[in-house]
Amino acid sequence: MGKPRVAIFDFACCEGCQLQIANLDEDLLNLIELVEPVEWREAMSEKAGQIDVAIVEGSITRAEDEQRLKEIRQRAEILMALGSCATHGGVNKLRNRVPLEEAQRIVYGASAGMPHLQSGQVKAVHEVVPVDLKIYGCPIEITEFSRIIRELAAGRTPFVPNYPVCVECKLRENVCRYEYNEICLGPVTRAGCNARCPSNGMWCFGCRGPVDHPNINAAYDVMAKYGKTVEDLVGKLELFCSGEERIRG
Amino acid sequence: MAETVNIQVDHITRVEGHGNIVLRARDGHIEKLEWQVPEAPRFFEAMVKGRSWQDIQTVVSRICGICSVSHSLAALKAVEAAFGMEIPPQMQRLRLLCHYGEQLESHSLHLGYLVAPDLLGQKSVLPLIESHPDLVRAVMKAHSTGNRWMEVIGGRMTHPVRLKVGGFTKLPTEEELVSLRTLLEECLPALEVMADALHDLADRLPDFRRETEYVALVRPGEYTFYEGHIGSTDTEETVPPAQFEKVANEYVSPQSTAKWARWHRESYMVGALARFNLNGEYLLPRAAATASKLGLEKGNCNPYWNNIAQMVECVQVVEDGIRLIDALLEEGLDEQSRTVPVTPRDGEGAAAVEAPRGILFHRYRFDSRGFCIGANMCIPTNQNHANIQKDFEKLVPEILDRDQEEIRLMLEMLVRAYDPCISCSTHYLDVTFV
Amino acid sequence: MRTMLQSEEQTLEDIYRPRPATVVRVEDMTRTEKLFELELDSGEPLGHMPGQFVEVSLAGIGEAPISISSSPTRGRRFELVVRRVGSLTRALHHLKPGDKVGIRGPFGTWFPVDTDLRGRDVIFICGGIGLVPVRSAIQYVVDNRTDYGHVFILFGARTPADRLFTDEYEQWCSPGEVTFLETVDKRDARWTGAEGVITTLIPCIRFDPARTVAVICGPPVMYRFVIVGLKERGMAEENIFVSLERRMKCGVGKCGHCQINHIYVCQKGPVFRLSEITDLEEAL
Amino acid sequence: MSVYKLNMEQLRNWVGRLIAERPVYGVRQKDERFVFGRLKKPEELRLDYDVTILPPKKYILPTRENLLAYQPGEHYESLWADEPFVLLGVHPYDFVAIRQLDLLFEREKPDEHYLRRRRAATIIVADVERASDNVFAGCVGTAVVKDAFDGLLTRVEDGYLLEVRGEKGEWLASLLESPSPANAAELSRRNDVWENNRRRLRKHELKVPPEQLGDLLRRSVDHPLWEEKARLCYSCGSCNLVCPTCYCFDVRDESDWSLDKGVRYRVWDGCLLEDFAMVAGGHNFRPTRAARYRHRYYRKGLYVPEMIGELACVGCGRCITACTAGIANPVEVYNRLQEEPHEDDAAE
Ligand SMILES: Cc1cc2nc3c(=O)[nH]c(=O)nc-3n(C[C@H](O)[C@H](O)[C@H](O)COP(=O)(O)OP(=O)(O)OC[C@H]3O[C@@H](n4cnc5c(N)ncnc54)[C@H](O)[C@@H]3O)c2cc1C
Ligand code: SF4
Ligand code: SF4
Ligand code: SF4
Repeated sequence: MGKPRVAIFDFACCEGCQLQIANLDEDLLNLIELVEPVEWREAMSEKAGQIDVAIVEGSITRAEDEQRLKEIRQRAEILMALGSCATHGGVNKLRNRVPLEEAQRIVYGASAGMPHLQSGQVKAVHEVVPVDLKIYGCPIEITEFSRIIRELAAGRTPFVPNYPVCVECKLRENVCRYEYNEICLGPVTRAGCNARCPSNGMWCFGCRGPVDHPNINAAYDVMAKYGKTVEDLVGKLELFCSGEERIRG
Repeated sequence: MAETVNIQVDHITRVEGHGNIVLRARDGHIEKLEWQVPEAPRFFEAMVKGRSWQDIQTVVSRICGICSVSHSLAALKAVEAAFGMEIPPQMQRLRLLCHYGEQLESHSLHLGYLVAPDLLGQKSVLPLIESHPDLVRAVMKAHSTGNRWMEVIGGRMTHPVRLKVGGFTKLPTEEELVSLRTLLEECLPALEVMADALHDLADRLPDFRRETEYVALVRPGEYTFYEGHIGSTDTEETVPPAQFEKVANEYVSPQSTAKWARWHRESYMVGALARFNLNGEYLLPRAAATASKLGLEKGNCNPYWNNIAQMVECVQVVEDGIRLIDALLEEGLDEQSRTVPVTPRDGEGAAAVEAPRGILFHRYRFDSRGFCIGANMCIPTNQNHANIQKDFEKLVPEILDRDQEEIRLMLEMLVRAYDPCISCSTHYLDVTFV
Repeated sequence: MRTMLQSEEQTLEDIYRPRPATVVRVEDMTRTEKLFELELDSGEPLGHMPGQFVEVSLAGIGEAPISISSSPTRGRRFELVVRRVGSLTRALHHLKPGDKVGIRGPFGTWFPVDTDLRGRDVIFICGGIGLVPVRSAIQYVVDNRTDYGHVFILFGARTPADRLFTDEYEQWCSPGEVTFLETVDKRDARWTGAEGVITTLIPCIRFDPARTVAVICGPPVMYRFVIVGLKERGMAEENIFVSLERRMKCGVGKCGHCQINHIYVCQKGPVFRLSEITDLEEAL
Repeated sequence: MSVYKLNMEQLRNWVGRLIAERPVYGVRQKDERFVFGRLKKPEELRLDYDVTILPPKKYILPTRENLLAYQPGEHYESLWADEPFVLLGVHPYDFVAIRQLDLLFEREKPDEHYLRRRRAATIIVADVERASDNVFAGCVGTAVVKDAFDGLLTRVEDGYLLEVRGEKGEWLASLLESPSPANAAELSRRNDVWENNRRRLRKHELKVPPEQLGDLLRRSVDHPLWEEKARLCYSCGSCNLVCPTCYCFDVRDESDWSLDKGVRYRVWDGCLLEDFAMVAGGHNFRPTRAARYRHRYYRKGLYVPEMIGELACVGCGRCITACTAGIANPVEVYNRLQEEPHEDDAAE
């Protein structure tokens, strides 16, 4: 069996997640021992046909992008959603809170009506085509990404935690942000980042999206204990997960 | 001479974001020549509306993965301006240090992974691993140094977490600064390898000139990235960041989702070459030596040479980074000044920083509780789009007699020279500020 | 109290280190199950009792608890039957004769073939893959046939295609005094046997509850119903043995995953006497 | 047994000599709280700490511990850590917890990975100087320990008393410069510290006598409290992870880029986490938050005591602080079970 042929595709996003792949630097050499990159617009000029693994970054915002994504799905054996924008819409979905015309008016003013500025509701990748594997984070963590690639290459189901960030945060012995009277989304957010933000003195803002069954009602009820309002909490939850049903109390 | 030239590059590769090149010419007559930006619009200005001041940086950092530190810094400075805050000088210097890491990371990525393949006649960096292993290793060294640098100061390679309104959420330890300093020292030889390679390949950069206006931050006596006023090669007058709209007159072009900008002329250029043309005399010794070795002089108006200016800046930021670290270690990090308290208030603030690709502006307005009621961001690549188009219009007639493939490559290389960051350029100046 | 801590010189074996073993034979059983015959590289017999399990390891993939499906009476080699459900089991399904695996164990308790079962009538009730560990006890009984009374084997599979060990039934029954009944949850075109859940077989057999011991193994949902069925026929909890499955990691009573209330299944199980666990609300 | 008196300077010098001899893990400040960490110089040591975020068990059962290295061909090699080290400033309740782990890792199938680290440890207990917000060690008999340690430090006015025991203790004493034995008055002051700590380390008052807890729990399986509390439970496992007596772990493999070389390691796990009892195919043997929540209180109060004869909560109060939902206080739970007997139970 030859090396799996891998292609990377981007949709609406900051391209920070594919940048993380470039950030592997020396490990890129190890990576290409395991897989064969065949298409990657940001780094190479080649185009490929049939592929084993399609890595898709970004949210889907326009009809033409849905079409492009469906074509990618057809060409790919395995489709991997890379990063928050792809796995659950990420910050892009904040846009869905405002009616499109208003968003266009805010950003493009009087020129908003121009046809190429049209954009539909923001969607995560799985809302358009079936997704085989999600790699969470904004941006993804390269250590996690490279581990998952190795696990896939070794033929095993990648380990993706379904426990909250608090687990990793505790293991790193951080002072809990709630002790500073801050709202931290760690208790409802999927781990895997090694509690990067709390370890850097910042609350968790939920970029990896919720665990399978977040106890969101607890989060709402607990706010009073910290002198916070539900509005404060919702403001935080919305940043990366405004499209998630599971975060609504 | 090709009778008809028909070039349609959909989604030019090896640039960040989506851009198209269209050229149709018949019998030496250009029918259509366009630099198009079809990137999906993302509406960040709408996204930050209604968000708390605490979350602005987190959101706008996501405008661009490659210049997330620049966006973060522009946002923090603008929010702090709106709330009338003073940031302690040491924290300003730490921020600058983080900002330098991004310049190195972005420039080395661009030069090594995106431009080098053009100069060496390849489609990607992959074949270079075999053919030019030393160069590739040097690029990886420089690139990973930039990343590690941002991680040490900002807490992450992309989308920094420690930068916050009022200062930092956490400071690096002195040991971390010491080992960062070692990394930077070790990076200098790698930069030399890159500069030598660029020196040998410089004659493959097309010989093309077009006078234009160059715009960048200026500050007396400094090759500045983080502070200063807006300067131009067309005028002695400088404009404070708070009035950036005077400079970046943006308009929507039918050929792009991103916006275009003009100031004294119909277009201007921002980025490494602009910074060099305005501030070149303030380079530190090593960087200045690199510039003269590569033959870069003030007044250069070959946009392809933006790549050379980026190389010079890599040396500059590492050199100044070492100097900054020495100063910080000398005075000791002051945990007391890590952060100043924030009192949100009804107000408006704007700021400018030099992103790797050029000058970047942010403006926000807040209500009395510190919720954002209006925002505007003006991104370097937007400011360059019109200039790219104008370059196209001068360049194509000069080369129309060449082979179609060669024309295509030269146009692509021109676009790449600007290192356009299209994903962040899809924003629009909201002239009627909401 | 601190004996082991004090004995600085004495170093113990590593309970987490697998022993190398070699795959001797692989046999397809159903769409999702394969049988592996294995041999420890040391040449020693595994030294297990029917009902015990081993931790099977593949480096880089992980470990999984798998019941030993063959009886120790059948020689040095041992057999495992593996259902493909996840990472490790999928990787095992790729193995060919000559490939290596790591083995820890045998671990856990066993069906009391030499005590409670001996001299009594025995009912084996198995659902699906539950037949895998029980087959070891069936072989043991068959190989020591005179030590036991009448043997009943009740087996239920989801569909005819999911039946296991089909070519062995004849051998199991050949010594005589064996009642073998089968059912499937859902018949197919060719199936002429019984259709229905396994509990429907219990009323079909006649036994004396006072002289009989029952052994049950199957999916979590099966136990309650079968137990009710047996109790209705007058069986006492002391004479019913169940083999339970739980999430397991270490297999040696440390990692905590397999706990049923206070009991570590890998230590006090997987085989339990029903009367010992009926008041554990997490057991069944 | 010998007890020495150390003034502050002697203490500092002694710690300096320990650091020169072996890795020393002691208590340091981290932001507004305290943690155990490798000491580089004696000045970093903070014996006046209240409680550390994670218990010192992390040096004997590390948060992530490599167990085996594997090579191609199913070749496994045990990875041992037996370099001697010093654990300095362990509070009595944490020491009791370590002794419980000793029993649990020794019993039935002894865990040599644990035992080697444990043997390599020289443990210096320090009596509590500052009570943490939630400590209740006084209620569960862990405010003071009198044996099994290698060294015991107790603050007296102008310095510390150091008691040493056994071979490791002798080694500790051998590093003292001009050791002077404690006098009777100092010893009696140490008794006062102990008396005082037994009384004062009671920020919560457990009303159930520890020996009756088992029976109380046996009666409380269906108590409505479990549901009531678990409604707010995030299943975040924080209460498990900070607990000095919790020891559940997960085992995972991680290969390097070659894919066939790597390590098998264990990491701390928690029974409150949703997937803790989940098996392939999706069946979860402890599917509800309430069942998982209850399991922890049963482990502390009934299951582990059945195994080793001691209450498996040492009253450090860490879980109370760590639970952002504010529901993890064992004292409150046990008291409520006692004070509000479940109707069904009352009927019995
Ligand atoms: C005592 C005992 C005997 C067993 N006997 C057999 C047998 O003879 N044949 C057979 O096919 N299966 C048997 N199983 C079930 C088998 O262990 C699981 O199917 C297997 O662990 C799944 O692992 P996986 O890596 O393929 O799946 P994954 O889902 O990828 O497993 C991930 C991890 O979850 C845990 N896990 C998942 N499912 C189970 C489970 N059912 N039991 C314990 N841990 C689990 C394991 O620790 C595993 O490492 C037995 C289980 C137990 C407890
Ligand atoms: S800081 Fe956040 S992630 Fe960490 S323990 Fe507290 S709530 Fe959980
Ligand atoms: S249960 Fe809570 S108080 Fe008791 S030992 Fe564990 S963490 Fe400490
Ligand atoms: S710390 Fe609190 S919320 Fe988290 S699992 Fe424990 S009891 Fe539940």
